[in-house]
Amino acid sequence: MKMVMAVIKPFKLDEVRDALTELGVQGVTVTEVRGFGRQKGHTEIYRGAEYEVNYLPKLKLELAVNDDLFDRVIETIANTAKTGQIGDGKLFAWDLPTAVRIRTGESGSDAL
Amino acid sequence: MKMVMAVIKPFKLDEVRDALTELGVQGVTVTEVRGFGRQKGHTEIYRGAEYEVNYLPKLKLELAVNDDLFDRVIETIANTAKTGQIGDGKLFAWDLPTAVRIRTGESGSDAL
Amino acid sequence: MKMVMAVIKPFKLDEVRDALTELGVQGVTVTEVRGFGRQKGHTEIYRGAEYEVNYLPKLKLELAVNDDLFDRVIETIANTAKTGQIGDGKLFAWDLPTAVRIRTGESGSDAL
Amino acid sequence: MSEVSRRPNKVAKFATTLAVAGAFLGLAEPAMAAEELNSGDTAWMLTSSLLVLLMTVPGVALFYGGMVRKKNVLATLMQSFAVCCMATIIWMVIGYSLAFSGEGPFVGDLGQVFLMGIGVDSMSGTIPESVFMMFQMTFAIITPALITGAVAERIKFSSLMVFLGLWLVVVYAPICHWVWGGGGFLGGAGVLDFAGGTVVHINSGVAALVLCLVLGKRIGYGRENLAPHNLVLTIIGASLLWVGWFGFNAGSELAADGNAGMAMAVTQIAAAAAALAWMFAEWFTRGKPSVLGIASGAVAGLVAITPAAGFVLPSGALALGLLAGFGCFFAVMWLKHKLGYDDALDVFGVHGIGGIIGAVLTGVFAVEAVGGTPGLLEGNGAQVGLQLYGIGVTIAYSAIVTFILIKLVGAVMGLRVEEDEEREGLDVSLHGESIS
Amino acid sequence: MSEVSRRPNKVAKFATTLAVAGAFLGLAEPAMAAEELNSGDTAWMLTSSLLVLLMTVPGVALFYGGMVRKKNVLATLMQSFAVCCMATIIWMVIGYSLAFSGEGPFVGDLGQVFLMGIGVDSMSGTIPESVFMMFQMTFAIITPALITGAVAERIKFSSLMVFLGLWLVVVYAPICHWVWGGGGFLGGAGVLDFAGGTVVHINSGVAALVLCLVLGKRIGYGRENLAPHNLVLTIIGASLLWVGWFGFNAGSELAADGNAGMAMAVTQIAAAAAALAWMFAEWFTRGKPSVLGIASGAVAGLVAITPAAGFVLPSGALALGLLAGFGCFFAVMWLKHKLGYDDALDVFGVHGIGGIIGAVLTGVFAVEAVGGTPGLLEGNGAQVGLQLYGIGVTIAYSAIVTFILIKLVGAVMGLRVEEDEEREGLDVSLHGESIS
Amino acid sequence: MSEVSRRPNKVAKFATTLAVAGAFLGLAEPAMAAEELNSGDTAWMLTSSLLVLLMTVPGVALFYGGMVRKKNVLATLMQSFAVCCMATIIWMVIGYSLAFSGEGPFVGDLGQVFLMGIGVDSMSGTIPESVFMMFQMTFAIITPALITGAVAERIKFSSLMVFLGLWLVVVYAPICHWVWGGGGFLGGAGVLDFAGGTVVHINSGVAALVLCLVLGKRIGYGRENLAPHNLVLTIIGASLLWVGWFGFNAGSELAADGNAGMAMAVTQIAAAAAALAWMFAEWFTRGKPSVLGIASGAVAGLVAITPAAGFVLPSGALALGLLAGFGCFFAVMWLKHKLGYDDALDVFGVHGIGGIIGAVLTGVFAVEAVGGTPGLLEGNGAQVGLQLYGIGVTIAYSAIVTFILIKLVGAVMGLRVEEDEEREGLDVSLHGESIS
Ligand SMILES: Nc1ncnc2c1ncn2[C@@H]1O[C@H](COP(=O)(O)OP(=O)(O)O)[C@@H](O)[C@H]1O
Ligand SMILES: Nc1ncnc2c1ncn2[C@@H]1O[C@H](COP(=O)(O)OP(=O)(O)O)[C@@H](O)[C@H]1O
Ligand SMILES: Nc1ncnc2c1ncn2[C@@H]1O[C@H](COP(=O)(O)OP(=O)(O)O)[C@@H](O)[C@H]1O
Repeated sequence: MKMVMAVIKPFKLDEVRDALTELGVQGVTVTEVRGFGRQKGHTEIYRGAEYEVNYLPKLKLELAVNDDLFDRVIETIANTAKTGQIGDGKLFAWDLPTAVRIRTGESGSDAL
Repeated sequence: MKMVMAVIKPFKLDEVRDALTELGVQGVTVTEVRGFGRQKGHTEIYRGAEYEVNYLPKLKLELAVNDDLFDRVIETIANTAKTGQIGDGKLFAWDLPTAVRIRTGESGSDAL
Repeated sequence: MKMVMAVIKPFKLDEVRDALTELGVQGVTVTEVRGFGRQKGHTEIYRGAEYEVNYLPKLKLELAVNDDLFDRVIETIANTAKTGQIGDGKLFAWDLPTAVRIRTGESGSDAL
Repeated sequence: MSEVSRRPNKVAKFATTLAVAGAFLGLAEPAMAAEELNSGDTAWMLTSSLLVLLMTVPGVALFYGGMVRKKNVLATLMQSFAVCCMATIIWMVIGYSLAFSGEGPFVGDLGQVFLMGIGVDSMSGTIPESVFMMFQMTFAIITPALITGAVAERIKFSSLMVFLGLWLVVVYAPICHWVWGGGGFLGGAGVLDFAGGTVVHINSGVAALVLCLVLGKRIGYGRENLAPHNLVLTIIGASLLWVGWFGFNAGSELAADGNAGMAMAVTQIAAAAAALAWMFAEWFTRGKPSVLGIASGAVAGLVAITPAAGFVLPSGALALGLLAGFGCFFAVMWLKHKLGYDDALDVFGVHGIGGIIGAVLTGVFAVEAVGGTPGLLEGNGAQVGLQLYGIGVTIAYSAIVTFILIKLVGAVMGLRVEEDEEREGLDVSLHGESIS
Repeated sequence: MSEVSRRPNKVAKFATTLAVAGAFLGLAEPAMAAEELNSGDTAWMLTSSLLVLLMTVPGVALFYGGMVRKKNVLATLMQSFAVCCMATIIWMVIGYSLAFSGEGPFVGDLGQVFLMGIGVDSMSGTIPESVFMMFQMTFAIITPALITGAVAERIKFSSLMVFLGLWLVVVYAPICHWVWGGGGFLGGAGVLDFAGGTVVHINSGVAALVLCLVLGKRIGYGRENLAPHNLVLTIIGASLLWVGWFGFNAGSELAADGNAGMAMAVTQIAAAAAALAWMFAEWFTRGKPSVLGIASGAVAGLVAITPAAGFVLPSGALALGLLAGFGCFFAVMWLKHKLGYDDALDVFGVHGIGGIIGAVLTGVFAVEAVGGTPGLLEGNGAQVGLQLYGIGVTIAYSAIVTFILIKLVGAVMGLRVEEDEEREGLDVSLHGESIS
Repeated sequence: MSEVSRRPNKVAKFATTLAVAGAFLGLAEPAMAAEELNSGDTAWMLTSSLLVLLMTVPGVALFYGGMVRKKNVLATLMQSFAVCCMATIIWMVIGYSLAFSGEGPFVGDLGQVFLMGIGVDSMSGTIPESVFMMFQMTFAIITPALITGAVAERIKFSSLMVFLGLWLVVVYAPICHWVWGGGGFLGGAGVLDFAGGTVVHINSGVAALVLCLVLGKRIGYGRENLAPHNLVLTIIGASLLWVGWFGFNAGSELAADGNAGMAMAVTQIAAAAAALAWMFAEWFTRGKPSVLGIASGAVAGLVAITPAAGFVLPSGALALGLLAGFGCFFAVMWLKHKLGYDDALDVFGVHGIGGIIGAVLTGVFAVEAVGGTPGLLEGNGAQVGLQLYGIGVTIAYSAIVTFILIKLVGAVMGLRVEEDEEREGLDVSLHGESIS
């Protein structure tokens, strides 16, 4: 199994999720994050001071996937989350030896 | 060392933490997340439109643990977070070669 | 590549980011988290009940870095985030075989 | 309809003023003095009516909404808002008539159902009857709204509405008649209640206690952290309660005169004194003065001065406020935990106990030169007895009838939401909405 | 300036009162009766003015602000706040004069630009003219502020301001004159509009519809979740609208008297009835009563009773409120989706439709004993025709001129923010701020 | 007690009115005219009192609370709320007496400590003295509450309370007496201050500046992002300040008459003008109009019109508002950074500078036909000199005594929280609470 972590633009969430569901991915965990990267933030004005707010709101998706699905998951996210503009985000993945479904105690790929 | 990531139902937090403390786990980092999975979300009504809010509020626990504690940690979380109902959440874990305590610079299992 | 995850005190964010930028790190993803650890929380008073609020607001930084930068990143974070007082936080890191930049499809260290 | 029993001294004074004015103008004394519209009094009563409305929406709604957990905030606001709507209609249909039409000792009659007979020229003293009706309506709105705090975070919306609707007719309207209605037996006996210490606060506080005892505790009570999610809302609510309360207390004079002015001043002083009392009590016993504490203290002071507002001087208000602040602090911080009920937002501790303290102390601090009736400190110990009589009757009736009603409603349609719904939060489970 | 056409019965009644009073005092009838300042009426009108101001800031601001997504909340508040400032200056400079100076049938004159000629002693009936001007100013503030809801989350701030400034002068001021100004042709024809059903609500509702049709839908409409981010704000806003509306409706009597009292009572009843109607309609058709629903219903009821407030009795208000609640529910839940426009915060559905329902039903439920004019139920079917005439003229003028103005502004400076700015949210992109 | 020095023209006019009325009624001129209660005036003053109270809780509380970081919001609300309670008691105990009892030039006497001697029949002009006392109390509440903004996010709650309590007695009460008290030397000299430009705003602004200079900057000032956490609260606060300010300014007429109406109108116009001035200034110099900017501008306009409200016409108010908006924008955006003090919420920049601008311009724009005193534009240049005299004396006294007091309090109990507490946020460290 692999743990996939994707940082995407917030408004792409629904699209990405739909695409993943079609692939057969059943679970995703999503976190609101602030992204710092090449994409510049905006300036906030505050009474005589300008603050460079140099982060941007992003969503982080974490999903554990089976090895057989892995390539297609990466591809799918990469395609659907893409707008072609700076700040589209990143995909990271690493090996995941252990997974457990708490409700049933199942482990390994049965747990996903 | 292992990095353990658990997604649980929010109201189970206190119980899980107490159980982990008893085991000797000293640190946990908790994030509010939205979970998409088998458990269905609810419907929100908004003036003539019904939105399927298909995520559920969950908590994500991240904890780095020593290898000797690892099995018991997995077991403990799996047991205390369990209600037996859909949506109880998941446990994931992977190898963690590096850990540092910022305050002291200690590294490895001393850092936990 | 390595995935680095750091839990730090919130007010250290700007300093840490500046230091990382100097090193050449171009991207970081930040999440607001609650930390449970050795540092004690505070007590909230609520009409006849005192609640021990035993978590503390922390920030979690996640950054994928190239192997050549890795040691310096760890060192830099450890140094800048340090106040020497309890609760300074932790650094964790593990191997990261896969990284993709969604905008361009570049992968590996080009994606960072 | 008559509020004569309520403030005899006022009418008397008014007559005197008129007589003097009449003499001054070289005219005969007018016969139907009370029937002439006074635009100043009317202006103040129009204002007072909306001040009391402001106390409920958004006052109570926010005061309570800030104290619950985030997942229940909309449901809590909804309760106040819906009660406001429902009580308006019930009061119009039958409540006003039961409370203020007719001269029976225990309850009014059906002579003014649907507000029949009230036209643009109907008068009530120096103000239009429509205004008097509206002013009283706002009292009938806030009283059930206050009760909702005790059962927050777990009661079914439908059951709550049905219960409160019945309660308004069967409990509130009669007690209102006893104290302020023509021929009402408590008012007639000389029990002093200027603006609703018994009718509104003891009544709602006792009903709240009965309700939360019947309903049981919230899931996680004593184990999970049930602390307020956003006291900013609570402070806004408490502030609007404070500001609106002048409609309550100074408005109950039904005129813009020196008694109204004094009622406003003593209300302000008692509220401030009680807030400081609670703040210092908490500071000394717990180490920190909390925002929730000072806000609760202010409300406790406002509750306690309510029955007394037209009868005491500033110095009496200061003492009364301090005592109410300490008393309610004690009730909420200690008594509740001893007795072990889960009155979620402390309706009984603040309104019940505060109302009782205020009603008793009205009998102590009343000053003849202000409201026409002397109190214990002016040698009239009997007034304290009268006050206790009023308190006792109100508690007994409110407790018993509330208990019967809630059991009835529970038997027919159940009272609590499902455990899952409670865990998920009432916002989503009952109303399909949530705040982000 | 004259509001005689507006409420002839009131002036008549006042004259009678004076005559009686005069006789009573053994005096000759005063010649310039209307010019004597009544401090009670003035007190109420001072209060009413600020109540209506409160409706806009923070009332409408919060009501709307809570309904948008989090990234647009400050921009939404900003719109109401800036409109409040701009309309104040425009009204002072030229609006008041166009609406209330002179006696032309279609528009006033420039006799009072910059409020020239209004001094501390100028009177308007029994109140100072400065107060009448101020009261009317608050109407001129809220009307454009209401419109902003339709175009929320996508319009350029600069274009919106320019458009609304022009609209106030070219659309609002004339319509205001038609109905309430001296010699205005709608008021003169006998169209009843007590407090602004046509002038304020139909007018702003229709303009809102035209605007959102021209502007187009929000990005993601129908696909992304555009649900309200924080209905707590919406409930605060709705509550302040409710409370402030008494300034609107009871204030439009321009006096603290029995008609004002009755206007207040019927306003309360209609609001509550409509709120309950919407709540139950939603409960039955969707399974859950929502907080947004009950709040929307209350506003719908307030809108609908606005033209009728000085003409109906409580029972009429109850019926009117129920009908308005159901009618607006239907418009928002069904009609909007059928027609497929994106009226972001349902300005047309609530103010437009609610205003039309109210204006028609005013002709139905009007009672001669209240406002001097009988309605359909008292046998005067012609009044309904008159009402339809007023509605039709208002809709036509408002729709056409709004369309021309918005096209003009769009041609000169564009209307919508860039797609990226809309995605990022207007708070940051237009105002450089955000809430955490 | 006497407010004669304050508004001589009003009393004169009132006497004339009475004379005319008397003549009209064929009566002799009444001897004790000022002592007859006017219910309309009383209604308005009851309303005004609670409007000014509303300005502090929740007005100032929210205005400030929204501007601090999330971890300090409750502490900021707590400051306003606790000041409200404390000032109430201090005013009752001694403040009112020092300000309004007796006829000394510099300070009142102890003749009315604990409000002794004020009964339900005591009069102050045409309103009950209880109402006048209450109205003035709300001024004594808001003035110290305003100061808290300068020291937000770092001062110890206990030290702040002790300081402000002393300040109220030693600084506020005397200055209040100078300007409005019987025999007060500034009022006697002819310095114009209708509603508190010097007494409230310059006074609090200067004290705020001294305080934040003594206290030092917040940790992270100039390095960390200290931007407002939730401007929604700030907009609610600004709106309530705006609405409540009519109690301040139109209430200071102490009657519901043409002067009150004009005061209300000019207040509205000046606030709007200043808000627009700030907005455009920011738009042009920074590229975006901010929500905080327009709200700050509105408050600046309200501050500046305060001393002038009873003396100018709408056109004067427009000019005054525009100048105040630009002036305060300049002070906050540029002057503060040049001088380098950390006035957290710009109390000096808005209230100090705005108050000074307003006080000077009162001397410029005053119109004899409005308030009885001509200004520079009507040829009375001396009035500007008088105004500068009043400003100078107020600044000097306020600055010096504030400095002594704060040093004293600092020496005895310290002023700032621990560095750790400041980092953690005052909500948790001082009050044991937090918002989620
Ligand atoms: N090395 C990294 N480690 C972790 N997160 C990163 C890294 N680089 C970028 N990110 C995340 O991805 C987001 C997008 O990156 P950015 O450099 O702005 O644009 P792009 O994805 O087009 O290269 C950032 O806001 C940040 O959250
Ligand atoms: N493959 C996955 N990767 C990451 N998180 C997952 C995955 N599957 C489920 N989750 C998380 O676990 C939560 C519970 O999963 P769900 O399928 O609803 O029920 P159950 O745990 O009973 O199988 C989800 O809400 C989601 O946050
Ligand atoms: N084993 C762990 N796994 C994950 N996070 C941890 C772990 N231990 C500590 N943390 C995080 O690091 C923060 C600081 O740890 P703490 O024990 O309080 O102080 P210190 O870093 O000085 O040892 C905690 O609040 C928690 O968020």
